[in-house]
Amino acid sequence: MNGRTSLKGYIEIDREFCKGCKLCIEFCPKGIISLSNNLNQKGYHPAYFTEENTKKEKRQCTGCSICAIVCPEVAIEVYRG
Amino acid sequence: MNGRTSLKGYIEIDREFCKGCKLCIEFCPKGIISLSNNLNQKGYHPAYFTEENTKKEKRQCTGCSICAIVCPEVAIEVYRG
Amino acid sequence: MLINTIFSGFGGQGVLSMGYIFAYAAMSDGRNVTYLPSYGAEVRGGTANCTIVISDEEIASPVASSPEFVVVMNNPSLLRFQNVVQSGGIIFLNATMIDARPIRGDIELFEIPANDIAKELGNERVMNMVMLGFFIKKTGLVSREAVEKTLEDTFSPRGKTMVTLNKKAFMEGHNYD
Amino acid sequence: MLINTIFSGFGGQGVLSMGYIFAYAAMSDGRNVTYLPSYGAEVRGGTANCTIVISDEEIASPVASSPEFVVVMNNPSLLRFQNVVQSGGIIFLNATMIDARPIRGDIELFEIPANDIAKELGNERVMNMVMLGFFIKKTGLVSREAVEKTLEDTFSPRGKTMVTLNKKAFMEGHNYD
Amino acid sequence: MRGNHVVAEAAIRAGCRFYFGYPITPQNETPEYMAAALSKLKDGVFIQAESELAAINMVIGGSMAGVRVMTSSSSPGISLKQEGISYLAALELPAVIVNMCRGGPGLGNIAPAQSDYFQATRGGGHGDYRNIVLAPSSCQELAELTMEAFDLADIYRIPVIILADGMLGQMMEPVEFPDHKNPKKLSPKDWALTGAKGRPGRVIRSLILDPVLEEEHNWKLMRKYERIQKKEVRYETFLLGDAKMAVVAFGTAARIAKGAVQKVREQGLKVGLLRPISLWPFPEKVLVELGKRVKLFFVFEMNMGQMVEDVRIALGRDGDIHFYGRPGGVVPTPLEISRIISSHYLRKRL
Amino acid sequence: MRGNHVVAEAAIRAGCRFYFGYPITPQNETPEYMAAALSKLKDGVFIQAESELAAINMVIGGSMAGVRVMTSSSSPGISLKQEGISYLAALELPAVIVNMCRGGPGLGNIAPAQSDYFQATRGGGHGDYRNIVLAPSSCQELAELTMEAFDLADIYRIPVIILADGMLGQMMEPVEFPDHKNPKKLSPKDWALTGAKGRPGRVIRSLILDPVLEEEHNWKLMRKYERIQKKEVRYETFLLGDAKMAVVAFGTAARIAKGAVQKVREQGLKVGLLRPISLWPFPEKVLVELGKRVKLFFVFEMNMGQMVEDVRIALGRDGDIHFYGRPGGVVPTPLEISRIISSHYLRKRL
Amino acid sequence: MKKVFSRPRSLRKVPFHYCPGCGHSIIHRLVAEVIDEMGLREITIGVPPAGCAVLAYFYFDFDMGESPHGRGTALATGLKRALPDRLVFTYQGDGDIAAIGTAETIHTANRGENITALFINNACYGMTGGQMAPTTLLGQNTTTSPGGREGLRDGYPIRLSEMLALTDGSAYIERTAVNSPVNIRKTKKAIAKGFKVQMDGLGFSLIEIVSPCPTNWRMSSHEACQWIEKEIIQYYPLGVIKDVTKRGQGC
Amino acid sequence: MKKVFSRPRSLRKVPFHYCPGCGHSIIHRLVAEVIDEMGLREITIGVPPAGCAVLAYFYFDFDMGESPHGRGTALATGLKRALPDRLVFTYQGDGDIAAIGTAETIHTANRGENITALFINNACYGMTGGQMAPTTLLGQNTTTSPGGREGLRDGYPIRLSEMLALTDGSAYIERTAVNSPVNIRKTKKAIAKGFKVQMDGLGFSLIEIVSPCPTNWRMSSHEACQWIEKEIIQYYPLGVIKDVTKRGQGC
Ligand SMILES: Cc1ncc(C[n+]2csc(CCOP(=O)(O)OP(=O)(O)O)c2C)c(N)n1
Ligand SMILES: Cc1ncc(C[n+]2csc(CCOP(=O)(O)OP(=O)(O)O)c2C)c(N)n1
Ligand code: SF4
Ligand code: SF4
Ligand code: SF4
Ligand code: SF4
Ligand code: SF4
Ligand code: SF4
Ligand SMILES: [Mg+2]
Ligand SMILES: [Mg+2]
Repeated sequence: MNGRTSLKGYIEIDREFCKGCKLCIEFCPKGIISLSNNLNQKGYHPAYFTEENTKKEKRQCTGCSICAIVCPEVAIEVYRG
Repeated sequence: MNGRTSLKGYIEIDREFCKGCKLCIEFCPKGIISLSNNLNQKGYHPAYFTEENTKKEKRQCTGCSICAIVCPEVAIEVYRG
Repeated sequence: MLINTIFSGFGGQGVLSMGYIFAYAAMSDGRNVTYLPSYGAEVRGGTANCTIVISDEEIASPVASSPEFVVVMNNPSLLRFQNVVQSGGIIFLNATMIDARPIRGDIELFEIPANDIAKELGNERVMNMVMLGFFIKKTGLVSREAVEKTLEDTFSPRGKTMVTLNKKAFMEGHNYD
Repeated sequence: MLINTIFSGFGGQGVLSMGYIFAYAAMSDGRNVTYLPSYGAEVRGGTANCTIVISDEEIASPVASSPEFVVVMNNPSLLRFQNVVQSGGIIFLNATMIDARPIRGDIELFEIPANDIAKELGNERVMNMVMLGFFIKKTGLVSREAVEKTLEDTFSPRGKTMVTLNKKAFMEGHNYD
Repeated sequence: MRGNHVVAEAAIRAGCRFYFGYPITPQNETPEYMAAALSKLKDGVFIQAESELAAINMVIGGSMAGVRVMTSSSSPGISLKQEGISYLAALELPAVIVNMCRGGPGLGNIAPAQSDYFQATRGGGHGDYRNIVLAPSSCQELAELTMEAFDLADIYRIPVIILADGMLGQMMEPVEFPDHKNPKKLSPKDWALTGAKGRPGRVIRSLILDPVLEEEHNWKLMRKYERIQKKEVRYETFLLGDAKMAVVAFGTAARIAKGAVQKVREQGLKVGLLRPISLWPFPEKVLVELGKRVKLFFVFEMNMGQMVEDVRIALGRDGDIHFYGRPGGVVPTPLEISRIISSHYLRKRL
Repeated sequence: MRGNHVVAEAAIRAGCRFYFGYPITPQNETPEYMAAALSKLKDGVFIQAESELAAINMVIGGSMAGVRVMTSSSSPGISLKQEGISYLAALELPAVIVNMCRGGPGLGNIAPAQSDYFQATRGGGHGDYRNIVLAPSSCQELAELTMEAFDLADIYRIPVIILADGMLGQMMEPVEFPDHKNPKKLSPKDWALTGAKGRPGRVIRSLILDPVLEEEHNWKLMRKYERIQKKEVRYETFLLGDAKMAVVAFGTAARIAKGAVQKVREQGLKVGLLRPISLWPFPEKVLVELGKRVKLFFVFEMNMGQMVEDVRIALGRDGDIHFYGRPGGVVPTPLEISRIISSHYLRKRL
Repeated sequence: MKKVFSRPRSLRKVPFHYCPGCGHSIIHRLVAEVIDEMGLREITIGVPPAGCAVLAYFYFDFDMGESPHGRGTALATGLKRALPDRLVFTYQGDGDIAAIGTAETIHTANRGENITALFINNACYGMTGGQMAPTTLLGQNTTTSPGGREGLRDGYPIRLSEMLALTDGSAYIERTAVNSPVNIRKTKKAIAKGFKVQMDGLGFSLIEIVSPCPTNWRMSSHEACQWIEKEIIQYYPLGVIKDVTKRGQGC
Repeated sequence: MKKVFSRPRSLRKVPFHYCPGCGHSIIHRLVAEVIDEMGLREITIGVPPAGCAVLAYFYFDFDMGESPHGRGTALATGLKRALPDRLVFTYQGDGDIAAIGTAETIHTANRGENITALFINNACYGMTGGQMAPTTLLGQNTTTSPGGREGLRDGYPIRLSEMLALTDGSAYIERTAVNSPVNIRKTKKAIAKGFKVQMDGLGFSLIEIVSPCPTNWRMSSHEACQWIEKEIIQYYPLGVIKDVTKRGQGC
């Protein structure tokens, strides 16, 4: 991931599909996903994409899809471009 | 069997237990068991011990028990002495 | 007319095929027939038997209460079936294998040394066909031709010599007196 | 006197243990009690509920036709159970998780932000005990002491802090107004 | 042709190309015939499964795929298939299951018996369900009913059990196979799993977690069962016209009973025979009608009394019902049965 | 205590130290309790078998060795045990089998149901045999009947089935365990396999090749069954004294029915309840007696109509019998049942 | 920007009933992806088990036929023999395939039935509440192995895949896991390979997938993934166990 | 002269019902001899199968309890757990132990149940009339593998003993035959070793014994013995497959 220029990407998390398992958070190499304080309709604290806040720290999303690969709920869509 | 002096032995075949499978006949190293021409009560031709007839040919029973070991009907008793 | 016959003997004596060929021949003679073998585990080493019912009408039960004819190939069969033959019925007895004789006075007895005759033909196994020939001749239940045709159908898959041997055995029994 | 109560919510909200502790406390108060949980596969991710019947006489059926009290911890539970409460009955509602309110006019409503209170205690999970405290206070069905005793028995295998935390949550609910 | 061969040949003529089974006496000739015959057909599949359990589940799979499929066994093996049969019923899958019943319980013996009547008609598996149960009493009927079984199974999407016994399986009689034409009622199997080509995925399942929906499924099955009860009752009557006493028996027992009825008729006794051919649906109405004319009933079974319960339900407590049972593989002769019939008849002074 | 735990605790108190089972909802708390409790006892053995089939055969083995042994399961798992149960019956081996019945057929669901009545009382396995079938309707009774089941099993050398359902298994009620004393009737198990010390080898077998002997074995079982039918009938009556209408129900349904009867009594209707506790032997005579006084019967089951057949057999065709069934795991409330009862009652103008 | 990751066509857009962090959901997605990528949706028939994945037919948008507990491979045998040109796969838990279904699994492999079995090893009975499974590790606590599994009391963790490799009918057997992005990718490749082996008519294929059950292991999702790495994989090493398409492989 | 060979005490003096030349009878005698020589008659409980040997209880003079077809090892598990100090053995045909009973056999071995299984491999279903068994050789003609067994149609000859060796609970597994005096002697030794392993509490032991079935093979007794040597043993090599009492052995 380090050797080459990271492409810019972003992800969308379906708040209602997410069950707050935190796997995306644990595995995202950029550490840019967090758990929400609010509950969704099913009673889980869903994950959300925090890139807006972390851009300055050079922790940009690369669109590597790791979060989506580990997400059990298929709650994440990844965009790269 | 050849290297040492063979002990003298004999066998008794239970005519009514025998089913005429001929295994004793096939496996007896001395070739001294034969099939009877008569039927037993179960309708089989039983095997019988022929040593009396074959003594002269030096095909004496050694009491090796091979016939008894292969006999499926436990129809053979072996004596050695 | 409804005729019950039981064939019985050791598992190895071919009593089931004896009955089968008889039944089959009767069928090709255009009769109603049921063939009911004893079967399964008890066969192994034990005795086997089969019941054949022949009739010109529909056959109610394939089980024979009191058969007209009983064919016995060995001692145990004689013991078991001599008392069920119906009064006036006939027992066919394999004299080579059976020393005893039935004690009832109200039945007829026909005997034949089936094993011996078969041995003379070179194969003790065909004793069943010897007995069948004898049985057919004495009872006249089916035509000789029907049996011979059946023997051909049954044994031709196993080769020409088998057909000839079995036919010969059948005729030996047929001609025995 | 026969009182039916249903506790209901998400699988993870501890509604079964809420009901269990209530039932157990009632037993130690010397009452006849039946506790009937919903169970099994539907629990996984779905909603759970349990029915508690309390009576001074023998209890005929553990199934509540029309409960006097219903405790709802989430939206789906409110939808499912608001119509079964008996006329004049009471709904206890977890205000943190439920936006809607019952539409019937013939029942009473008590609400408490159970999650919020639990979060303040440092562990959202004890929202069930908050609700239980609230429920016991309002209904007076069993004594506070009996519940506290039960909490001690139930949680002491899991350590002192668990006992304290759950008792505290219970008292928070009890004192809420 | 031997009964067990008749079953196999009839199945093939009815278009069955898939046989899954496990050996057990006294029905081994059926799988053996199938093994030989199906291996010669291009589209034929015979599998000797590793067990009866595997066999019945292969049947489920084959049936899901929409093909005609069968299995056969005898009592202990049929017990092992009970879970699978309950699934077939729940999943509404057509299948033909042959039970050449033998003496039991336990390992018992291989002699002919009728002691699996309850298991077949009441559902030995779990849950409320029924199978169509057909009980032939001759090789000819074995042929006809086997062929019909496949049609009934498909029409109603239901498992059909051929309940016979070792005697029928082993005995030989001349048989004429009727031509088999698919009945018109047969609709295409648009429920089968064949791949979701051009349509959404299709599901065959019996798990219905919501009790309300599961209950609806049960009632749906029940409505089907009621339809079958109305339309598919089969039975034979013999000399019942002027009868003062009726014998009720099925399968092999009925055959023996027929011989016995003939015998007592010769003695001038007015006795007839009712032979249920479909054990489920049971010919209850026929019995009710008969009960209005005939007061003395004699039920003969080769078991300790199973079908007699259905006769009791049909006739009520006041029907004068006598039962004679011979369990364990004993096959009485027509003569024995005729003696018992006439003694009942005479004692009643009919 | 939860019903499933009650069963386990009661078994241990009755001296059972051997449990063989396989998980299935809604009875998992029984094996789980057993696993924990038996691993603490020096002579306790708990095995989670690889399947229900293995479990029931371990039960056969344990029972042959002369120890008290049990298994538990729910509907589909019980179907898989049918072969083994037929063997237990044939081999005359004592064992206790618990069925926490669920909605079926097929996979169905895990909600409480009573649709395994036929399977339990008619023998879902092959051959002519019966099990003692006990149907508790409260946790207290679950405790008592489980303990009694072990005694009955030993006294009669017969498998005893506890037929309950998911509701009883899951619900919690206060329970007092009675002291368990071995009944005096218990004779030593001189038939068990323990090694042929100082005696010839002993054989436990059900293979009886000779039909005549197998028939004798069947009749021997039958005589035992008749003894049980005479001595071991159990039932409860509730407000039947002056009743003009009788409700018949067992297990959980009876409990609901009791609530319903109380409700209609409040309305002044003279309705009582008969609750069969032993489903086999069925309290047939009690019903016959009752039929002389009461003309209107209402049978309520959580299935599509199974016990009602036994009621029909007992009362005959002319008994005015109404059936109400709720299959698939639906548990109606006492209120619903009371409405149906009163509508029948009023329509009849009792 | 281009969407580079989204829900596969064969997976319906409904939320799973599985617990948070459950491996079943991940495996479901992989199966759907493979089927879509290989263009097999219209000829696929899946056989779900009794087990947590019993509701798999709600998620997959292709034909599915329910199996009694443990009998998936027998049922699939019936299906495949009737429709030899379809893709038939079973989806089975470890209790399903390696306890109650042992005989069916072994004999289906031994017959070389041309189907693919997905064997989800989560070291417990998930659906029924966390009882011991044949794959439960020694010392692992479950509700029916109190104090931890003991070999002589409760049996040892079974090596079903290795046993199946001994049958002459099995063509391809691999063990993978879904506890990390890398392993998830390998699992997907293995599933694709299994399906390919089947479409090529080579015989029985099976992929054993070690999968987290955070609920019954009483761990967080991430701890469960780590526990797989540290414990399960030590006893059940990942990799190809048999592959008849490669020389020298297999036994 | 001294009697050097006679009927063992534990074998009743009744004629066997087996066919002439059947291996079951030989194995029966060996079992009785071993039990007598080890002095175990009074603590032995045998479990006969459904199969030709179903009547074994008529021949052995010690306690015997009948098993439903294939469930011998499960039944023996119940017996042994209840009576841990008895010698418990099962006697099972190849159909019994390796087809219908596969699951029970494997899991009993896997639990390390301290019993001994005697597995009589006669390459067919003897009792039911010669159908294909899991051990039937490829090309072998039986009534249900017409034209000879074909692997992909009928399954391959199964290697149950080798599979069982993969379980951690199995202690001793050997394959022998009774087709010659030498092999018969070895079989006896193997049975004795199996019983010893059990009495020493080491776990599950199994002896697979290749045994002639002249009837269903349609051969003379002697031809059957030769066919074992020439055909069966080639596919199923004789020898110790696992022995935990020896270092380096087993897998
Ligand atoms: C015959 C039968 N026995 C038992 C059950 C109950 N049951 C359902 S799933 C299951 C096992 C689940 O474990 P596993 O196969 O490992 O799947 P998981 O849930 O862990 O994915 C059991 C025992 C059943 N449905 N049918
Ligand atoms: C549940 C069940 N299925 C089938 C049978 C019929 N049956 C009895 S023995 C046997 C197999 C015999 O073969 P094997 O185990 O190899 O023993 P052998 O006779 O060859 O020694 C079968 C299928 C049965 N008794 N029970
Ligand atoms: S795509 Fe990669 S970098 Fe972007 S959020 Fe997901 S894991 Fe993190
Ligand atoms: S991995 Fe998926 S389910 Fe888990 S927290 Fe992230 S988005 Fe939510
Ligand atoms: S003891 Fe030896 S030599 Fe004597 S007859 Fe027997 S086999 Fe032959
Ligand atoms: S081996 Fe035994 S049975 Fe065979 S022929 Fe010789 S004595 Fe007779
Ligand atoms: S119990 Fe385990 S396997 Fe089942 S859904 Fe939950 S995490 Fe997944
Ligand atoms: S059929 Fe085979 S195994 Fe059975 S007794 Fe005869 S020779 Fe022995
Ligand atoms: Mg699992
Ligand atoms: Mg064999």
